[in-house]
Amino acid sequence: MDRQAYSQLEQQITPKTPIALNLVKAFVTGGIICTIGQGIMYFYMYFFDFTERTAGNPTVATMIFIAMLLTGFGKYKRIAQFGGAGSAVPVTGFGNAMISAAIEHRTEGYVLGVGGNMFKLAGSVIVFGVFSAFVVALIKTILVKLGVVGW
Amino acid sequence: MTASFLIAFVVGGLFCVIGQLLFDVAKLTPGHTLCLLVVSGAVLDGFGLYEPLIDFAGAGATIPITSFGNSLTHGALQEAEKHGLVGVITGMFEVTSSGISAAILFGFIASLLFRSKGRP
Amino acid sequence: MKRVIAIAGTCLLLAGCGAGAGEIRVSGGEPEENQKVEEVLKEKDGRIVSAVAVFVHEDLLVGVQVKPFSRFSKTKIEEELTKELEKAFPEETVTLSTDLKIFWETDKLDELEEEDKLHKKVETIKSLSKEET
Amino acid sequence: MVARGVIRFGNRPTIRAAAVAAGPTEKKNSPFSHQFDRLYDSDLIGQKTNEQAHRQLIEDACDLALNKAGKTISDADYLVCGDLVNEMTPSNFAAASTGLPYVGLFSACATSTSALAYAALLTEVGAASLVLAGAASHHSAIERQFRYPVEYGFQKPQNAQWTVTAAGFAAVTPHEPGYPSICQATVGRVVDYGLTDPLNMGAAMAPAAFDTFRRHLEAAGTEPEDYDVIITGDLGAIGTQLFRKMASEAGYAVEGERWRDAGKEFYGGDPAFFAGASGAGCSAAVYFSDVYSRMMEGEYRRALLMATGALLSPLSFQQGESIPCTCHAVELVMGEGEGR
Repeated sequence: MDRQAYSQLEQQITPKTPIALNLVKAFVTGGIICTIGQGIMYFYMYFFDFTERTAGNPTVATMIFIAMLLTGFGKYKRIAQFGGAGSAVPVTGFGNAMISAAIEHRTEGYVLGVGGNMFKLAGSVIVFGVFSAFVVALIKTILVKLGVVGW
Repeated sequence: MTASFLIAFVVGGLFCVIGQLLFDVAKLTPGHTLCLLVVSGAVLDGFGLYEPLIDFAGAGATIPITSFGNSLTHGALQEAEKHGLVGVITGMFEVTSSGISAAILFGFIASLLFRSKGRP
Repeated sequence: MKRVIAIAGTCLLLAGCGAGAGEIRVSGGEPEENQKVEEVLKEKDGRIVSAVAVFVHEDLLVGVQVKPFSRFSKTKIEEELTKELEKAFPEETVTLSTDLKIFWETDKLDELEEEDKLHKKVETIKSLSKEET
Repeated sequence: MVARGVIRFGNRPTIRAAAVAAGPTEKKNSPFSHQFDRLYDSDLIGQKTNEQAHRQLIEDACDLALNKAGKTISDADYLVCGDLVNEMTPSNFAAASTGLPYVGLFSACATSTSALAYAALLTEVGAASLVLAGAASHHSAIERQFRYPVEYGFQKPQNAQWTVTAAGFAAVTPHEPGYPSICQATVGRVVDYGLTDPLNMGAAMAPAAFDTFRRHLEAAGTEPEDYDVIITGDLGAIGTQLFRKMASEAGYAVEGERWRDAGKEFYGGDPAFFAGASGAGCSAAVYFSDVYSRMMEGEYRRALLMATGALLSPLSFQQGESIPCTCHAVELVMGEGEGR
């Protein structure tokens, strides 16, 4: 059997990704995580002096704290296996990427292991976030200076 | 009030659906997908679209990773508004995201407390 | 997971009790002043679900709740309403916000009797409404 | 010379004893667990790191195999084994603590048979009276090296495979009647059909398995029906289907219970483990427990062990390279009358 015939056969036999089902699962999982976030946001607004605008920060921190517990007790990977992007896209997924790497590399010591590898997975998100923010802000500022758009 | 929860659910869910499409249809790795979403969050804020979305959806827009790109751009733009082009650069260094600090802090704490478990 | 749901549920309950139900309520001013505020707010009736306005000395504090789909243009609505109220009450300092927190706090102002506590609360609300992310 | 890459052992080296040590997940989920010689309740096996646990697994399996053969470490002449961790350090450390002359073999998940073939060769030429040969893998140690941190959440597809925590070792001696002996081995070629998905290893490895299978049978002049069992290493549910399809299209009769796959059977088809098990310890654990005991009981008179290995590294697949694969075959016979 040559390569081409084999690759056709392989595509036939390898189970298809259940895309529709995965989308529904991602929607529900992500939706639930964001709803919990909304609840935490209201909690901070109701009991502390946070407005809708400022409650986002403590909410995100709390969500990551919850992600830490779930990751540490081995539950987050189960949620991820079910939810796919539903657990990866919310900030808890970002937390999970950093926390799991930190836990994993503890055996190499705190400086080289935890410190050095914490950003192994999540680092690229920070790099591209900061760089794209810089480019976008630069372009917009130049356009404003040229009078093409307003702030 | 109930409406806010419902909107957060739907909007947050839709962000994840986009992510899942990038996983399954575009066959991107989680790393590539998240980077793409962060970049699009930054770009959306450049067009001034992300803040209204946060006003609308609350946690549905602040919890997805896109809001990270948004808050970075937003910080840079605020500085730029005050100080012009130099502000873009100084703004970049001034912006902090609670998400990053929280993840670093809790990541370190987790490394003190937990071990990984090789179970399904 | 259960803990999270419990917290979320509690918040839902508490929050559900806190908000005034769907009406425009103005207090603390002369009857005709109150009437005027109500009129201004009612002009935007299509978008406003409920509102609380309180006159405290030189301050007019207004908390507004807009319809879900009008939240996209929250900032615009805030600007428009503030402008109109400032026109109607040139001698008052108008603090208007569509933020839920401000709405709750303004709602609670009515119950406060003591003068210095009231003053403190007003200052808190004013500073909160100015805070950015 | 029989054929390129095919070794025929006229002296028939024997597997005098074989032993398997396995971790807690295997204890709980593997239908073979009652045949394993030692099971641990913790992934760490009382060690500080997963890598130390990995090394402990190797040492314990070696000890068990020697015990079962009624020998001690001083009777052994060589240690031939390998694993998947960086530069095979667990094997290296285990070799250091045994103090035996040691050859580290990297054939990825095909190490169980390549070690067996190498041990048979040393025995055949009279260089050894006892060789410890085997392979091991430790889920947490390998998962983090080849994929993501163990606790990182990402959706694995149905064609993914689960790396086992297990070590299987055999004590290979010159011919002794009453034990399974090695009559032929085929050293695998590296076959690369250009597949790139590291989460679909079974599909990548199937062509290598078929290549070795055909070469082995052609050199031996046998048909599949001549074997009581033809057991591949860790092709998993998808790879097994592909391998059988390839074999049947080439005209081999693919039917009956004689066609087995260690990876597919390892967790009893539990969907929590996706397409089945993988890892160097997977084939070693099944060969040196289930297959070995069935041969000792006389159920299998002639067995073809074909462990498959995907020879990739995290670096190579991130650079977009395809997955080169291999498969080494070892043929075992029980009793004198069988074979040639």
